Amino acid sequence: AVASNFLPVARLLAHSFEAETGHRVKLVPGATGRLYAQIVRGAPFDLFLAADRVRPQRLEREGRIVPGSRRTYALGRLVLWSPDPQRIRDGSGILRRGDFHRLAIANPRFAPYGRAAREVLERLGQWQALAPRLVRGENIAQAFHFVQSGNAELGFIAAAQWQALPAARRGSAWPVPANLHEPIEQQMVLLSPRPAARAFHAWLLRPESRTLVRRSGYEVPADE
Amino acid sequence: MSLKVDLTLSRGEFRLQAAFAVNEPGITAVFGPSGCGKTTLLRAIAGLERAARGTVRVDGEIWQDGDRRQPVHRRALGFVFQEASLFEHLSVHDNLRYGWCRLPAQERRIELEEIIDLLGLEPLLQRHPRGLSGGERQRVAIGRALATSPRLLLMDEPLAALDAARKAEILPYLERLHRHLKMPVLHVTHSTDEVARLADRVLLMEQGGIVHHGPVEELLPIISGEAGEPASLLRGRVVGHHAEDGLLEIAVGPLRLLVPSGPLPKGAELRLRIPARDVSIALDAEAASSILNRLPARVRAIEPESDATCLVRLEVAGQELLARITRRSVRELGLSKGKAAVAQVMSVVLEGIQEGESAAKRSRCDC
Amino acid sequence: MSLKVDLTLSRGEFRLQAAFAVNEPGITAVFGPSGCGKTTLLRAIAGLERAARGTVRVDGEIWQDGDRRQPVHRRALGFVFQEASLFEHLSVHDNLRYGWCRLPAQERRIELEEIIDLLGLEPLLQRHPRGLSGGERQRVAIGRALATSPRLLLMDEPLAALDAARKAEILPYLERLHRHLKMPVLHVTHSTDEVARLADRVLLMEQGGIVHHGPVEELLPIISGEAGEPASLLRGRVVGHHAEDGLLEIAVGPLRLLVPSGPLPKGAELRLRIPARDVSIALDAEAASSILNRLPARVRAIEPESDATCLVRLEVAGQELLARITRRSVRELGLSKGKAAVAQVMSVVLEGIQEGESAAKRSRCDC
Amino acid sequence: MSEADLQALLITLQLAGVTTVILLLIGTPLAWWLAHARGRWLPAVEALVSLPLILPPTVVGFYLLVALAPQGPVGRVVEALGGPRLAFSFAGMVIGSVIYSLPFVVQPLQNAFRAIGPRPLEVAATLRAGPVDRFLSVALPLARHGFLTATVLGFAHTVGEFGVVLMIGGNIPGETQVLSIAIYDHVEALDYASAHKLSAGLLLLSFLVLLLLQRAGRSGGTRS
Amino acid sequence: MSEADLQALLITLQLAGVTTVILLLIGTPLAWWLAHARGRWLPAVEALVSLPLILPPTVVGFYLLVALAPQGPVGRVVEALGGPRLAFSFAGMVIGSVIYSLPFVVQPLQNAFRAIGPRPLEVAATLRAGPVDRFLSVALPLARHGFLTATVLGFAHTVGEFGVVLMIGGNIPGETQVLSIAIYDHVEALDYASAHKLSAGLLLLSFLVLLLLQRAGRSGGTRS
Ligand SMILES: Nc1ncnc2c1ncn2[C@@H]1O[C@H](COP(=O)(O)OP(=O)(O)OP(=O)(O)O)[C@@H](O)[C@H]1O
Ligand SMILES: Nc1ncnc2c1ncn2[C@@H]1O[C@H](COP(=O)(O)OP(=O)(O)OP(=O)(O)O)[C@@H](O)[C@H]1O
Ligand SMILES: [Mg+2]
Ligand SMILES: [Mg+2]
Repeated sequence: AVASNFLPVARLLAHSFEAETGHRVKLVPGATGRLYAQIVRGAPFDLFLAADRVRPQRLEREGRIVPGSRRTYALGRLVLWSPDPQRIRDGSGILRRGDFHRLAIANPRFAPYGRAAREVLERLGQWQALAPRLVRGENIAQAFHFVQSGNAELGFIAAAQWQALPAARRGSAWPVPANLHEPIEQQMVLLSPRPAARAFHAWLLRPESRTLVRRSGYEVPADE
Repeated sequence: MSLKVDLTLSRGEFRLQAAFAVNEPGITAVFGPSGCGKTTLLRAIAGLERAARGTVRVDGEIWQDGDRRQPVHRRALGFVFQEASLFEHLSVHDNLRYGWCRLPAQERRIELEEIIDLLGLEPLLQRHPRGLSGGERQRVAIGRALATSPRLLLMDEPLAALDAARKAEILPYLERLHRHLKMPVLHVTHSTDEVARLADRVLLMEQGGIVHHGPVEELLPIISGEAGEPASLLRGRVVGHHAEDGLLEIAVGPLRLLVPSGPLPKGAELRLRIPARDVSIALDAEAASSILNRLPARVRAIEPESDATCLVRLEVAGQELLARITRRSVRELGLSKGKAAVAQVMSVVLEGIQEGESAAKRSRCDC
Repeated sequence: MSLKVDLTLSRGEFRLQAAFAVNEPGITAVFGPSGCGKTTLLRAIAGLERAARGTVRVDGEIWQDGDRRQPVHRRALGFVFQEASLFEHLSVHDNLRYGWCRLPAQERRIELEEIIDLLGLEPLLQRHPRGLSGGERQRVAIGRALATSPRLLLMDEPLAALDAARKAEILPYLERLHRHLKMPVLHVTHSTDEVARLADRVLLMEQGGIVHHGPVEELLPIISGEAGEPASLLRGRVVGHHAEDGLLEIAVGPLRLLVPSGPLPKGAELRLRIPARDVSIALDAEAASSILNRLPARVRAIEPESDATCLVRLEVAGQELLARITRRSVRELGLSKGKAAVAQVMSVVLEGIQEGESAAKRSRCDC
Repeated sequence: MSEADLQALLITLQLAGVTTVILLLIGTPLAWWLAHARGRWLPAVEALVSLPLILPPTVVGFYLLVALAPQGPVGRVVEALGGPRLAFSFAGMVIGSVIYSLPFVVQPLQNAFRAIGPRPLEVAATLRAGPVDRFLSVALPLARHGFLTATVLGFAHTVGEFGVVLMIGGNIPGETQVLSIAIYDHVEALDYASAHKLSAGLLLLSFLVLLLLQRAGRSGGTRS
Repeated sequence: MSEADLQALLITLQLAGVTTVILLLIGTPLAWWLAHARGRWLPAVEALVSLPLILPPTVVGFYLLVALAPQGPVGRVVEALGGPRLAFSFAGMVIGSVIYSLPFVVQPLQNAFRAIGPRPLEVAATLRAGPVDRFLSVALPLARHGFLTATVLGFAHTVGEFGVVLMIGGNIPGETQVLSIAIYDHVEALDYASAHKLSAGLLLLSFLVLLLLQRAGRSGGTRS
């Protein structure tokens, strides 16, 4: 089970893993909250790549994981993005001016990127002012759709999404400094002790994998 | 061959209360004004009115008694509804076969082909009901009900939409059929002609109740009087047949009547229906005229009927014969109670032939 | 007051081809065997058959001509369908009011109350159609059509489900109504009695075509002959009224007939319908009997009709009168072509009263 | 019940109400036409009407979002005509719901119209009722049960629908956040207590609304 | 089309087929009963049947998951009786789809049965047809249009439904991943090209299936 936002990277990793080891990896993408609810009720997943830290922590507390398998595999980065190349010129300045109609974010209540976006706005002192103009996607992917389709002029999306865009369509963007929000720690946990699952767990933490993750637009934890 | 009914049912202001028994096969005409409950009675007998309470017995088999109730499909009846109610999703042929197929082969007493022939349904077989004319629909509905070889046939104005020629074809067949199959028939109709031609008994209804029930001889004068056409019925016996003239000789007491008809077995009992308007009165028995039947009679009573006419009750061979004549004639002929006269009978309808299958012979005859 | 129809329509094997014109008000009976296209003709005139091609004109107004077609709701017609087809979602009263409400007030020529009274609908007004009996439904349907004060009334067997008493109430009203409103009526029926009582003209159909169209005098013998009841029509004129006996004196050529009837204006032209079975033949004009009308006649022809009976064509005052008598009587009386005789007429139906509104007076009279 | 939930409830009822009315207004003539039209391509049109059902709501929502965007085919036309922005607005949600619930309204109506048969309309025509009059005074009342079903299905489906509405509406509290989204949010945020409460409330309310509808439809008298 | 997509297609058709058949089997007697029953609480039952519609599918799915899970009330009983695992299995998805699509099948059937009226059944009874026979030989063919609508709505809704199925099925490729989820995943993973392709394919296929259904329903002859 893998958080939807990480799916493209997970695919690449799974491919190389399969090529190397001959194991087969089935990726089940989904919203972290839903996957959690399913795991609690016995879903047959071996490994869970969550989009946050909260759900893995809970699973650990509830004793549903292979002890000691909770690890941070990526750190998410936020980008404030507009497809319009002219719009974002002075970083966070546009947020203060507020000369736009709609700002898309992921739902701050449960989506990690949404929570981070909210922290950014709060630190900039704009949360109150901009709240009525926010449109919230169920997850970061929907926030991306809102902006990409042109319905919202700009939005906070994942750096990984922005990097995946063809250069011509990257428009203007402001990579949000990491100090403006708590780190978006994406953690994973092992749910079954099957050797193949262990192997993939370990594979994800290899330096080569971490490089790939970083190139895809994520940070990785300093060291392990 | 017997039907015993004792049913009650309330519905709004209308209340049906009907008890009667029929012990011979034959056709019972159900007669009465619109809304008197004829359809309701038939439905209740069939078991289609769940609110009906009471008993229904057919041939000793209990169809309904208190809380015991045979479901409708276990009652061996045929029902021709007032509106044809064909199955719109089936062709005419499949409509006819619907009940027929559901009958165990050994219970099939009427051939489908026979029904199709008689009702002239051949050209319609492949058609769909929605393309049929009113009369065509009704013929199919009759055929469909007959095809189940019912033990009791309930027919709600089945001939209303048919033309006279069709009727004339179907009526004798119905008669033959019910005699052959020995099944009782309840036949709702508004036509006194149909009653006279077809019925053995009449059930006269009014406001949900049965006001009269009896042999057609007794009731026809009442119902035809209500319909403005009083008539009398005389009992007679076949004496012989005059083949050269096609005339049947019938004895009514000591008197002889000649009635156009094919031969009938000697001694057969007959009923002669004679409309009052077809009886005239003369004083002189010997006048030469085309009226063959001139019967010595005596005036029993003279009842004024309208501004211009009277109904004269005559005694003929101990039986009563009605004549409708003008008041002027009464005066000119000097008719009065007790006076002797000659009843000139212009037409006779032979009814209720007791023996012989040839019910088709029963017909109106102008003498 | 005129109706001109020239329509064709094909449907499967059935083909309607009907051209006729009616130039006076009055009732045209549409008569013919089941499936001959009567319903289809009425529907085509109303504009309900989209496939019908041709012209329909009413009072000079063009309802249909080639591609020009008035939609149905623009045609001022009343249609009584063969099945009552009430609106199941409306009460009886709302059914009656449906068309009435949609009529501009100044076009309402019949009061709703009048219709309700005449058809005896008062007790049904608050009821819902699904609780009505067959006859009740039909009465409502007639009332609903009349309530639109139509310029042309199309009635498809409207009286089939009614009992004789109701019919006797409704028929005279229909007659009065159409005379009063001067609207042509097409009336489909299977009953020759209804034709005789009601119709001014007959449209005789067969297999989609019109085989005869003419005044009822001409066609009644044909259709009643087909129905097994030949009759003749004589033209006459009112001469006077004998109040004491309730008899109307009518001149047919030089002859006089006495017919039970209320008074009618002197000189009024009448048609007298005389069923062949109600005519007997005598040789002696002077016999005393209750038969008032004894007319000198001459035998024109004698046609064998059945094994027992002949139809004798008599000449009476230059007109033809049919008598049905037995072959034996023919022989006994020695009747032959050219022989003089006396026609004894037992009943006369007065038809087609040309003046005076009192069509209700038209009735069968036994003399 | 929080204030946000209450607002969501109001918006839900408003959305379902407006949508149902519009559905009936559009669906009735469409169903009438389908019930009476003849021709070889009629089944094709009928199939077409059912198509919105086939795609998952979020995907329908996604395509609608693209279409309604200011640069999208529909959005461009609407804005050129001086119309309002459709995305993230109540109007947009109504459009989405209408499209997505259309088959539930059209199909029962079509059957109801067909079941009436031609006779009552012919009778009405001979009684001087023009086409519109006939439709209103005869077809509508006789198709009562069909309308009841159409209303119930249309209303209920709009209340429960959330994929399309989420995409087009953007989940703006007090503006486009409907109850179904609110419940979903509670579940995603692992706030099961609120989710249960809100679900129970929604069910109860809907039950009452449906009950009233059934009663109303019945009081007209049953055709049986 | 990838192999996974093809598998998803097969599972989708299988699920929709099985669900539709079960829906018709359950819905027909239920609709028959509703069409003929009398009583004050009848509207309540009718309203109850429509209720599953009211909650968003994911929420219905959530509750079903809770119920069907091995520890859940239903799941426990079923497993105690030696039944199969319901959560995250095809059987579970069928149960979810059936519950969620029930109103779309029951309502049209109910109307169709009601429109027949009592007369044809009375006639059949006088022609010796018992209750079951009457139902099969008269009610069913006369309710043809209702069955067509029920089948179309039931089938289409099951194909397009994805919230319930996602929740109960768990989106396991080759097992419980249906096409609607696959499309959703493509969209979420911003893989628009695949989503478009798959949507188009699904629409075309469904269009053909619906067209065939309509044709079949029509060939029985129109009642008009
Ligand atoms: N649901 C009902 N509520 C009240 N009265 C009803 C209901 N159903 C029928 N009736 C009444 O019951 C009476 C009997 O109806 P029924 O159909 O048996 O008459 P009928 O004798 O067959 O008449 P017709 O010759 O006109 O067919 C009628 O007066 C009718 O109005
Ligand atoms: N759709 C159709 N396809 C083929 N023939 C049809 C269709 N509709 C009607 N007909 C035929 O057209 C003919 C005329 O029907 P119509 O209803 O006009 O007869 P009718 O004279 O009114 O008969 P009835 O007295 O029985 O009511 C009938 O033979 C009927 O079978
Ligand atoms: Mg009746
Ligand atoms: Mg007809």
